[in-house]
Amino acid sequence: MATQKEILIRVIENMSKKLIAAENELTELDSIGDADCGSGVRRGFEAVSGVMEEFGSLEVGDILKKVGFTLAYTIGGTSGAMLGTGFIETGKSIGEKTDPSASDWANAVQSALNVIKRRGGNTSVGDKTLVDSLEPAVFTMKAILEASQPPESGTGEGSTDNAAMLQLIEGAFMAAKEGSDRTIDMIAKKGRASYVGQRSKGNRDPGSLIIVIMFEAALEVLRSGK
Amino acid sequence: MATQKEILIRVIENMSKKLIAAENELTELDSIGDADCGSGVRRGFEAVSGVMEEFGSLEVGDILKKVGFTLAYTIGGTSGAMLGTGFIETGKSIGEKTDPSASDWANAVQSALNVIKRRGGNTSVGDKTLVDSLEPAVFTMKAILEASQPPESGTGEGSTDNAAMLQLIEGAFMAAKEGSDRTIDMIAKKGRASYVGQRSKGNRDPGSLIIVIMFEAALEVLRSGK
Amino acid sequence: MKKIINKPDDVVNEMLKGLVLANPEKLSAVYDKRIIYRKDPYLNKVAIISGSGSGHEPDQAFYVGRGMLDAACAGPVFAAPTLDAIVDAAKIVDRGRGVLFLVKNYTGDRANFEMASEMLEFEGGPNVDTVIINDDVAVKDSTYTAGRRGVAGAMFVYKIVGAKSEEEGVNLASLKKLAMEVNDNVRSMGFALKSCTTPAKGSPTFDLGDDEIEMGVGLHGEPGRQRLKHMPANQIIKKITDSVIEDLPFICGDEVAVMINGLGGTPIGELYIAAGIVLDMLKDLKIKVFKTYVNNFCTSLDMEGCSVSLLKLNEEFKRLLESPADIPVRYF
Amino acid sequence: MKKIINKPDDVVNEMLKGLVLANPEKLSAVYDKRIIYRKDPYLNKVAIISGSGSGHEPDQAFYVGRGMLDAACAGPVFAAPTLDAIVDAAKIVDRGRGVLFLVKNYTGDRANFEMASEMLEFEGGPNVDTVIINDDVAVKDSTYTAGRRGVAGAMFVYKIVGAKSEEEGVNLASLKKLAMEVNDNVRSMGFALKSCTTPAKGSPTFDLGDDEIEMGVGLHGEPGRQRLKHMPANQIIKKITDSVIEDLPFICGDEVAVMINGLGGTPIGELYIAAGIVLDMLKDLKIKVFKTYVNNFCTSLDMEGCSVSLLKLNEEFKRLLESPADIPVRYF
Ligand SMILES: Nc1ncnc2c1ncn2[C@@H]1O[C@H](COP(=O)(O)OP(=O)(O)O)[C@@H](O)[C@H]1O
Ligand SMILES: Nc1ncnc2c1ncn2[C@@H]1O[C@H](COP(=O)(O)OP(=O)(O)O)[C@@H](O)[C@H]1O
Ligand SMILES: [Mg+2]
Ligand SMILES: [Mg+2]
Ligand SMILES: [Mg+2]
Ligand SMILES: [Mg+2]
Repeated sequence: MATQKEILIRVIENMSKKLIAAENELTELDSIGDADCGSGVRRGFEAVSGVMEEFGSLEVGDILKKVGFTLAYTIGGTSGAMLGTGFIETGKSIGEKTDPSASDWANAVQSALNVIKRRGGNTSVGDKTLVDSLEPAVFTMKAILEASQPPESGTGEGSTDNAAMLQLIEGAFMAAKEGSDRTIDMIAKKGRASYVGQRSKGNRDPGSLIIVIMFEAALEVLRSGK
Repeated sequence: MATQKEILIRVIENMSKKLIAAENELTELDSIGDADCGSGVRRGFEAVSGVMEEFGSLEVGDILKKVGFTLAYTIGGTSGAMLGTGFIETGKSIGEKTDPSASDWANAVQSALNVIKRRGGNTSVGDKTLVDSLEPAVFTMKAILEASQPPESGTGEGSTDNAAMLQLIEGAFMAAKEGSDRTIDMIAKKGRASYVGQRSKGNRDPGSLIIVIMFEAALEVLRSGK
Repeated sequence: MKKIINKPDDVVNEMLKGLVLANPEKLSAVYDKRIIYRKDPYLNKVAIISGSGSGHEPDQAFYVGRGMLDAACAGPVFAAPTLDAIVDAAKIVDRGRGVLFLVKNYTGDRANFEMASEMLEFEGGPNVDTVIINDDVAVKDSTYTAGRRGVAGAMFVYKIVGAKSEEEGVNLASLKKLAMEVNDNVRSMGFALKSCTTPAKGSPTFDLGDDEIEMGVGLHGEPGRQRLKHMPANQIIKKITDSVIEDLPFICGDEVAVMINGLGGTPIGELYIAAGIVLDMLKDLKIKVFKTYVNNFCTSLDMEGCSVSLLKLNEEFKRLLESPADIPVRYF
Repeated sequence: MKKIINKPDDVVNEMLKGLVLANPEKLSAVYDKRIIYRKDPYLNKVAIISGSGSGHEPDQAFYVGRGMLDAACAGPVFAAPTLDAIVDAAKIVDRGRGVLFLVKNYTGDRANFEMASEMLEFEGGPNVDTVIINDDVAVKDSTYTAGRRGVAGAMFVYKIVGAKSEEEGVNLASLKKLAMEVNDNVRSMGFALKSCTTPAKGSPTFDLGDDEIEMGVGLHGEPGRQRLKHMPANQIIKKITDSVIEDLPFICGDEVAVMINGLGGTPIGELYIAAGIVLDMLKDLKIKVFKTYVNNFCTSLDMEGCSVSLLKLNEEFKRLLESPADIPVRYF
């Protein structure tokens, strides 16, 4: 069975491929912003692809941080800061763990969410940003974990099997997708799109779509089941 | 019978009306230049119309100079200098004469032509400018005078009858018109149109058309016969 | 799209290279991070850095020089500069007295400068602080939005703070206070006749009809708040100037500096028509004009239109505005 | 057509009014004749006047000030100034030592300045002389044509001659000689990506396809000599710079000043891309660059594109280029 590190690398690979392919769609959605979201994300994940060979010598947490810094160093703009922050915080939270549990992953993504919200100037759900897909994903992951197992307070370690992770990411993906869909009817209150007020309605937030694609990329890898 | 001064005033009136009406045509023809010929000429002859009331107290020569300075003060550009120069020189040549002869008129227009050519940097026939219609007009006037009467050297004064003037201006108009037509196939060698070389071919020179319209305006007044 | 460029991805780097080649004694660059910094030796001053997406030239790389900025972080076109560039720039220009970041209020710029500040704190220095500039009255300030944008009024902040640091050697805290004071006293608003076209997209960011104008447009081709029919200059300029005046508000007896800022594609002759209108309005209101600045100061690529900024003055601002700055953007 | 204007006929007057209002201590105007002149007292110098159609701003009204022009005669948009304006301007600025007219070589400008000179001679003064500037290599010089046009290179003539007159108080004949010497050593060529639109006509003066450029275009929207397919900046700029270099010719060992002049609608960022290309070429040719000037110096309304000018320097030119000029067009 593949190690978590191997799976993570495949997820990052798939994510990069899908996000690079989504360039035009993201740019188009960002045209009520400043139409640079797609090219930034492409630039960022091309750079990630360029540093993948270094992952061999790193563990899970450091791989995530490496991805985060690479994005923060190459994208620029809001998405560079937010995606960079997200991966860096996720990596920090995973820390030295080589085989994090499902609940470690959920906690890690939650701490990423927290820092993203602070970084964005207290972004909330409803502001029409990537938080609208990321926060429901985090809540869903938490809910799934609570429902499926008694709180294992204090232990935290322990290997996590593929099935649990699959269920977790499936839920996150669905929740992110629904959250992203809800951005369509929102009036932007944060980011550039907020300057146009009413006119931001009717357009999906590009950042929220990035989150959807990320969970989708993870899901595809987990489903491929290796 | 109308005095020469009265006729001149009617000619200037008619000329102003016709040239103001030709604004768009002149601008269009100047679009291988800088497309300002029509508006300049309109501005100039509107200003001339505005000073017509002062003509009452002036004699022929001074009326012409007044028209020249008014054009030079309001048109700007090449046409302002050339038309201004033309009227000023014609006026200077007529001088104090209150009833100039046909040959006085021909000499006056010839001296205007000479200064215009110098002012333009030695403009010649064939350069695709107003000289292409003015010079043939002058030559024709000279030829008509030579053919119709023995050279009255030294006398110069003497009243000129309407018929002689009509014949003179008819000839000048025809010659100017033919000269202007010839500019269509010319490659400009002077003025802004010269910068485009070959591309200036196929377009009548706007300045040459101004001269044609001026003689035509005079002819109409003389023909109306009052 | 026709521009004087080679590949769209190389636009910013080639521009910065031209800037350094044209000012070889005064400027240096770290090209791969798009950092431009002063080459002349300076000591014992708090360093000043501004950064944002490129495409606003002369803001901000062309303002690096004695009496203004010590470094600029130029992002990709219209995208905030990256984290590492900000961190490295701070390390390059610090002379031991700390670094002040002057940041126009856009989420991306704020977030990247904030990350850089945290990273520098974590690494143990240099000591940095940030002032967010938000002079654009077109965006209603509110805790529920990203807040007002920073636009051309930022130039007054750079100039005044740059002069203060260069000439009077104050510390980081005082400089920050001064920057905030300038920001508190400056208001701006702009409008567009034509959208800009980014090299990457190659077509206009927003579409304006042949008879439409966009009031309150942002610096990146973000559409503004209101689309109106095109009007004579007198009416447009009065509208935006009224919004600026009412906001602070500027009142009878105030003394101000006026900036008429072209957005990139509008000829300077038209900017002076706008200046005449604004100056007439201020005269009527008995607002005294100390100095009028008319040029392209903070642009949006080839966007057509302009903005009007007013800065309420005190004696210190006046002295610092007038002190010389040696910057690469100049005439003779 | 969308511009920041009111009525097309009022464009020049409103622009000049804005200019004077924005610089009330330094400039005066005779509005009905479109004359802008220095207000500061100056004595014992030969006065310098330039004039041409409007639409080339900052050339020339925005260059009136200490160390450059003493007056400018602004014609209607793209039409040479009128006779009476030139005559009156000469009378206003003369301080008894005569007036030098600096005229870019266009038939209309020459003819009107010539008429004015004759009129002033007839009226008994002031004493005037004229230097015709013709730096545009796009037009082949020949006794059979109107000759080369005067374009952005004229700015070098204004600057050097203005400094000389202001600072060294030479007489009219020496100043004329200096102006001719600068003219003899400067060469320029430009290209357009997009035609300008005059306020009067309201549509582009010439039509360029979406993939076409016009090489050697004139300052008034006169089409150039050659229409080419649009190319990357590297190729276009190399072509025009080669034409400029070959013409004088500029050779290895020469020292030059470089001017990259925007035509009005092109953002300054793109001009620096062009600057980088030119400076690289000069380095390869071992032509030494003393100073590089990058901005909109002599425009054609909202035309997009730029020109490249090179001036071969001597010690006197260098000293005079570097001496300060206090002109209304500026940043801070
Ligand atoms: N305050 C914020 N908090 C979280 N995410 C934000 C915030 N503002 C914007 N975003 C996200 O950033 C995305 C746009 O990224 P990008 O195009 O890089 O931004 P910009 O060009 O405005 O700097 C938006 O779609 C949104 O999801
Ligand atoms: N050198 C010249 N000599 C005589 N007439 C000339 C000369 N150059 C141009 N013209 C005339 O001037 C006319 C254009 O006038 P105008 O549009 O005012 O000129 P511009 O805009 O070039 O100053 C041309 O049609 C031509 O007849
Ligand atoms: Mg964006
Ligand atoms: Mg013309
Ligand atoms: Mg952006
Ligand atoms: Mg003209």
